[in-house]
Amino acid sequence: MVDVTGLLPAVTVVIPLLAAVMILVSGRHENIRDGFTVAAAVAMLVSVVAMLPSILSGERITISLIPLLPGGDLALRVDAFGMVFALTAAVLWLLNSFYSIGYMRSLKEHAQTRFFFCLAVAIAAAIGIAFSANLVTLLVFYEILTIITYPLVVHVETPEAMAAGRKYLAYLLIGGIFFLAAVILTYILTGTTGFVPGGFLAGSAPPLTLQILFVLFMVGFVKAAWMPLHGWLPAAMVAPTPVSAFLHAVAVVTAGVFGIVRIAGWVYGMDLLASLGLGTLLAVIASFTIITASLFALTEDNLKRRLAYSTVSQLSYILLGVSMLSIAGMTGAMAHIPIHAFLKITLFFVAGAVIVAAGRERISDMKGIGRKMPVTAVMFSAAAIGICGLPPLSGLISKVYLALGAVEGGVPILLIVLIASTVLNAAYFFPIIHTMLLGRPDDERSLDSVSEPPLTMLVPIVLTTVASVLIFFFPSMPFMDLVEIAIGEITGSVIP
Amino acid sequence: MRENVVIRTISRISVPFIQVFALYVIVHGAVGAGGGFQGGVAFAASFILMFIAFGLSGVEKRLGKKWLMVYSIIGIAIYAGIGFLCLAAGGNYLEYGAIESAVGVAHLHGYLIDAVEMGIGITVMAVMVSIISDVMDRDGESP
Amino acid sequence: MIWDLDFALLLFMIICAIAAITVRDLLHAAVILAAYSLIMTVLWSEMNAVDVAFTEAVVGAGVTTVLFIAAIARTERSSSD
Amino acid sequence: MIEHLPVLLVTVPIVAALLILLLGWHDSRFCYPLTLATILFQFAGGIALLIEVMREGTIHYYLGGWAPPLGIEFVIDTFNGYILPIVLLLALATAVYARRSVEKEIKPEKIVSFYVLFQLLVTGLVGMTITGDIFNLYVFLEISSIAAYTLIASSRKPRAYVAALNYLVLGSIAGGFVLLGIGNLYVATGTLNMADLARLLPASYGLATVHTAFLLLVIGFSIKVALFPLHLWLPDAYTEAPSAVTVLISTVMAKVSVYAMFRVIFSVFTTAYFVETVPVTELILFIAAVAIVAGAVLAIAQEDLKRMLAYSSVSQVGYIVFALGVANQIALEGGLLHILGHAVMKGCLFMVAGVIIYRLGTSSFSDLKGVAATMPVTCAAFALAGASMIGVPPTIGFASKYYLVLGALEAGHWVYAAVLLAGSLLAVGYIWRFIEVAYFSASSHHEGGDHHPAPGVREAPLSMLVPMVILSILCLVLGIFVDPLMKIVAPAVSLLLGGA
Amino acid sequence: MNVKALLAVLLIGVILFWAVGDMPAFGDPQSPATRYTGKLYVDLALQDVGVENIVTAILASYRGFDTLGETVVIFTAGISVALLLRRGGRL
Amino acid sequence: MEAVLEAFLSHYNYGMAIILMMIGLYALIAKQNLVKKLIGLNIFQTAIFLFYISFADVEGGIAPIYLPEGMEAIYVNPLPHVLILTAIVVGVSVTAVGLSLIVRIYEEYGVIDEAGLLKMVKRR
Repeated sequence: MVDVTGLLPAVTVVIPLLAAVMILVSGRHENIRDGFTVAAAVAMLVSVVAMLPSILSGERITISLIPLLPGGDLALRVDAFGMVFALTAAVLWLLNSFYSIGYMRSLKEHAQTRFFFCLAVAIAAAIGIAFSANLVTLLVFYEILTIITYPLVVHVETPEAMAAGRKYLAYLLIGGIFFLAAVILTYILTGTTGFVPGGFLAGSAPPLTLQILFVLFMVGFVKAAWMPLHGWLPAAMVAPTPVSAFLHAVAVVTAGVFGIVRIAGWVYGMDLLASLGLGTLLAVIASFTIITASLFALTEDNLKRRLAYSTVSQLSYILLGVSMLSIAGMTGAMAHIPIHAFLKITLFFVAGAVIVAAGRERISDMKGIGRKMPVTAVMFSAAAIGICGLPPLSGLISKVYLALGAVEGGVPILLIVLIASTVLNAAYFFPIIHTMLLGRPDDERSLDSVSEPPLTMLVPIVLTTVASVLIFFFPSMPFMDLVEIAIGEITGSVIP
Repeated sequence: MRENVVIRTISRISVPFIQVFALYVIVHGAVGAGGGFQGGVAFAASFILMFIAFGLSGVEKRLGKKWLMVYSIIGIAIYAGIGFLCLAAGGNYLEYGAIESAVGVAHLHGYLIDAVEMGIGITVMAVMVSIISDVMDRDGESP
Repeated sequence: MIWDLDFALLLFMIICAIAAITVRDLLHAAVILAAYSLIMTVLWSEMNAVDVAFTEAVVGAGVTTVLFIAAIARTERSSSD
Repeated sequence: MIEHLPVLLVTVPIVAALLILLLGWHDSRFCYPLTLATILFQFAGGIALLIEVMREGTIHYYLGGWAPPLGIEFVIDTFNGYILPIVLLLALATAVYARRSVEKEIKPEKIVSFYVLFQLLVTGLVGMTITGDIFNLYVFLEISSIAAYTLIASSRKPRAYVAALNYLVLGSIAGGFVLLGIGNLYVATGTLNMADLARLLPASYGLATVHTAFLLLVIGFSIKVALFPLHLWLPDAYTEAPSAVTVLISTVMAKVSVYAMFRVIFSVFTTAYFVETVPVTELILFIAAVAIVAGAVLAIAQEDLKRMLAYSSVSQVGYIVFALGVANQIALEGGLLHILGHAVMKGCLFMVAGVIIYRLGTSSFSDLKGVAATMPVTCAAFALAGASMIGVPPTIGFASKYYLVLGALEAGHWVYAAVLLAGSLLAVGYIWRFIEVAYFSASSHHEGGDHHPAPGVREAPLSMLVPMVILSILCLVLGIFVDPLMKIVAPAVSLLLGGA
Repeated sequence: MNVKALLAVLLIGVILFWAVGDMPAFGDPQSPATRYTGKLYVDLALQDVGVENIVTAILASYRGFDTLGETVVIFTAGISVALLLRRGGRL
Repeated sequence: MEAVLEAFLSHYNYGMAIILMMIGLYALIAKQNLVKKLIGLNIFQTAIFLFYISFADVEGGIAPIYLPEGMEAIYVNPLPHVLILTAIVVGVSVTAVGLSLIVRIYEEYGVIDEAGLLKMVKRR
């Protein structure tokens, strides 16, 4: 593992921030403003990809910006695991940008400048989270992400949205407070907060303290939406669909699970987690969440809310992977981050497309909509199949690893959870597919005005689906390679 | 105020005496009880007497509120100015010794203190008269 | 220092103070306050603080009383407590 | 002339105040530039003094050339060297901001005296900061208090008179207590010079006189800083005062009072006294915690922006006093940082409130729906400063809270650290009231495109906008570049804890 | 309200009485204040300042800055009252 | 008995000053009438001044004004006198400002007691 100093990580974070400023300045001219969004997305993607080769060759790019607080400078370090998240976010943001522009313009939404400004800042924060070199930096970007997504959640400004926004803030800020407490406690215990592969907490405090600290961290990463602290996520569904896509795939929940994996691998280390018995705790939380959230999803008629519960359930796969405390489990967990993101964003894109093209949100209203929007509906079906873990989509990969991990980690009971959840996934997705493709509308004419969404929306949908397929066929390019390097890092076995 | 000849006459006679006494008090500060503040207030008392005897508006016309403000400014300016003189003479602020050695006159100290007391007296006199006339004044200068 | 004189004066001052805050007529209160100040003046000059006594005589019994009376004249004389 | 800078910082403004009165009498247009120039001079001087102190160490200036304990001395060490630029920066920002707000809120014929008193208030506060003599501190305290009473009453509202009188009554009690405390100290030691007091006091730490002096001084200054149960004057005074005055007293005056409290507690009594001889830290912590929570809860309950911010001040003062209760290096660093941070952000927030009153004539939440559409810059400034108030990284508010919690945990005060964190959540409660109303209020909802401004309401005038925006950006910049700042704060705290 | 105020005042009174217990006796020439600065002023004032009234010497010279402050206080009060009460005019 | 008298004699005027302070403070806090409050403030302040002057006194001392040369004497401590001179000025300044405020309040509301004021403020 070689540390290289480089400016690129900082540049990557700064690009969207600059774009945000430009968006504000050029707010009056729609095209220029949206041009900045796209330009920044492209530039950021290029910048991230530019770092890819050196990461893949086993280097880590670091840059220490300024000394900030005791316990951590504002420092960025790009390692393989951070790259997984950053690459996912960068790719999906580019697609999401096109999609958002199409969506917002089609619906003639108000306050678009604010919307795109917040999105740009939020993606900067997400990249910052991915590249954080220590807990303080992670905390800084994490809190920025919380605050800046609030205007997105309440974008429609209805009383319902305001209530959802309050709920969102309450959950995430309380979580942030716990996170802050955890960071300070870590600093007091060890005098540092910099991430170390394999963890640095071992032996710094009595087990009970470390267990409490872990709980603090868990509550801190409430963005991971584990049950019973998931309430904000379905509530936040009142937001415009690109925001939901952003929340569920690009940045927010991903940031939560990313943080937990970071803590597990780089602060605690798997051995310490095992000796503290925290794996069990995680496993219980994760299993409970997976099953319960799937059951909740079954009962939802609103498509977006059903997807939201699906997210809650899927995120806990990652926690489940971590809880196995085995190499395969960890691999599955890490791999599931991009895989789930690509699949879930497709689903949300479709949900949004249905809203734009047909103005429908309830599943029961979508009967036969696939006839008028064939591409969209097919893509939806594909992604749903992927989530269930069926080939030829990427969902299978992580599931296989997770199953392996369960066996390897000696907790076969988790296999049952996996299987049960797969069944439940199918149970709540197939009815939707069925309704869309095969259902007969109650009133034939009501579908007359429905057609495929504009190209700016349709193309991202297709692209994300294709990406999921590609990941299945070429898993090592580049996600699995990155994950492998990351696993090598935290387990100490160097796999170049 | 009622027009009362006796009060008017007595005040007309006594006001100058009060004022002389007030000046004495100010200057006397260096050697005995008294000083700028007490003298200033005593001086103001003479005007209060005039307020009572002649009514506010009459006295104010003669005095002019503007001049009261100017006096109060002059008073502080004397004090602060002496402080700055000390700076100019190379000493610290209000270090009278510096002026003494700069000018070369011994025993200037006492005079400077008198001047300072005078400054205090002027300010206190002006401000007191101004405050009391403001508080007594029911209708204000020009509504 | 004559302690019994001091003591008597202090006692009288306390009476004045209580009177000043209990009298219903504010004008009376102001005048009692002036008396209080005058006794204070005597006390201080007896304690060898001539400058302060002088000042208190001029300010406490003089200016303050005039201010109070002027203000009471512009507002109202009676007090509810 | 640099060696005379300390005294010039106080005397030049006094002369300037006279000049403002004299020239203003001639033509009231002179007042504003003169005030601005004077405060600018003071600000430059404050910075120069800070640099000098950081380079050369503590500066002593003997007034009249008399060495203490006979004479009065000015002492500038790292602590007040750090406070002084803060005070003057905020004073400067307020002075720039004041012009338009004063034109609207003060009767034209009162403008001259307004600026004179404004200048005197700033001067008194600078004097309080700079002096090394405890009685001199009292004199300057009274100068600034009297000026503040009148300035609060100088808005045209009848309620302002009542607020000012309430403040006068409580302020006089505070002044009386401080005077009594000074008297007790003098009885015990026979000196008024702070350094001398610190030298002589340990011999009489057993005396009830000293304990009483401590108690009286702390209570007196607590009234002045509006520590929780003694805050009753604050909400009315802050709400009813003219906008510029609110900004000034809520930032500069509150901070100087806190400074005076710290100065007396640490430099006169030393840590040894209040940590070991009379262990009151637990009590202080408790009061601070109550202040944090109660202030924030009361703030949430308000229906008026300015009033809400006033109660928020009560809460935020708790944070600073909290540092006092913890009394270790890190917590005090956080406390001093919060003095700066709170001054900057509260200044900005009150400026926003002032601007809104300037344009809309009200600051009641029910009248502010969708104000962000018409005053985007103003509301953005509020959002940024509000984020700092909540403690969102990387703002200055976050940094100070981080240090405070770190200090509290290091001292083992787990529960109080939790209260501190909960306090910042409550801050969300009140900051968000305005954010929701201004940005996401239903009445501002228009289909398609951006909002349409209500007729007659425009963005604030430039002279009000610029200081406001600068302060809000400072919230962020100071938070990011907190490390260089610590190079000034850390020696100041060492000085305080060193006891000399 | 009255009872509360009375209690508060009594509390302060008790504290002050407590303090008095440790104070030097009334008129004690050996009290720290008299022994230290009091004596210094009495000894030095005439030769330092050259005025007979020690109070004036301290007032105008040793602690002259306090007196400047005092003058500013009264000036502030004057302006304040003018601002509050005067109608018309230029103040 | 002797000791009690001794203790009483040596501290009684501090005690009296404190009683005066308490009276003033009580009026300042509890009195409804605003003018009464200010009267209380005055009593409170003068009591503090008395306190200062008390501890300045020296047994057998004379006023701090130098006797003609050659004559020895004990002078009382002059410093508290100076401080109190300043404090008296502060006191009268605060009183003046307070009274002006009361006058203004009376002009606006027509009442000068707190209860009435509270009612008026609420009504507007």
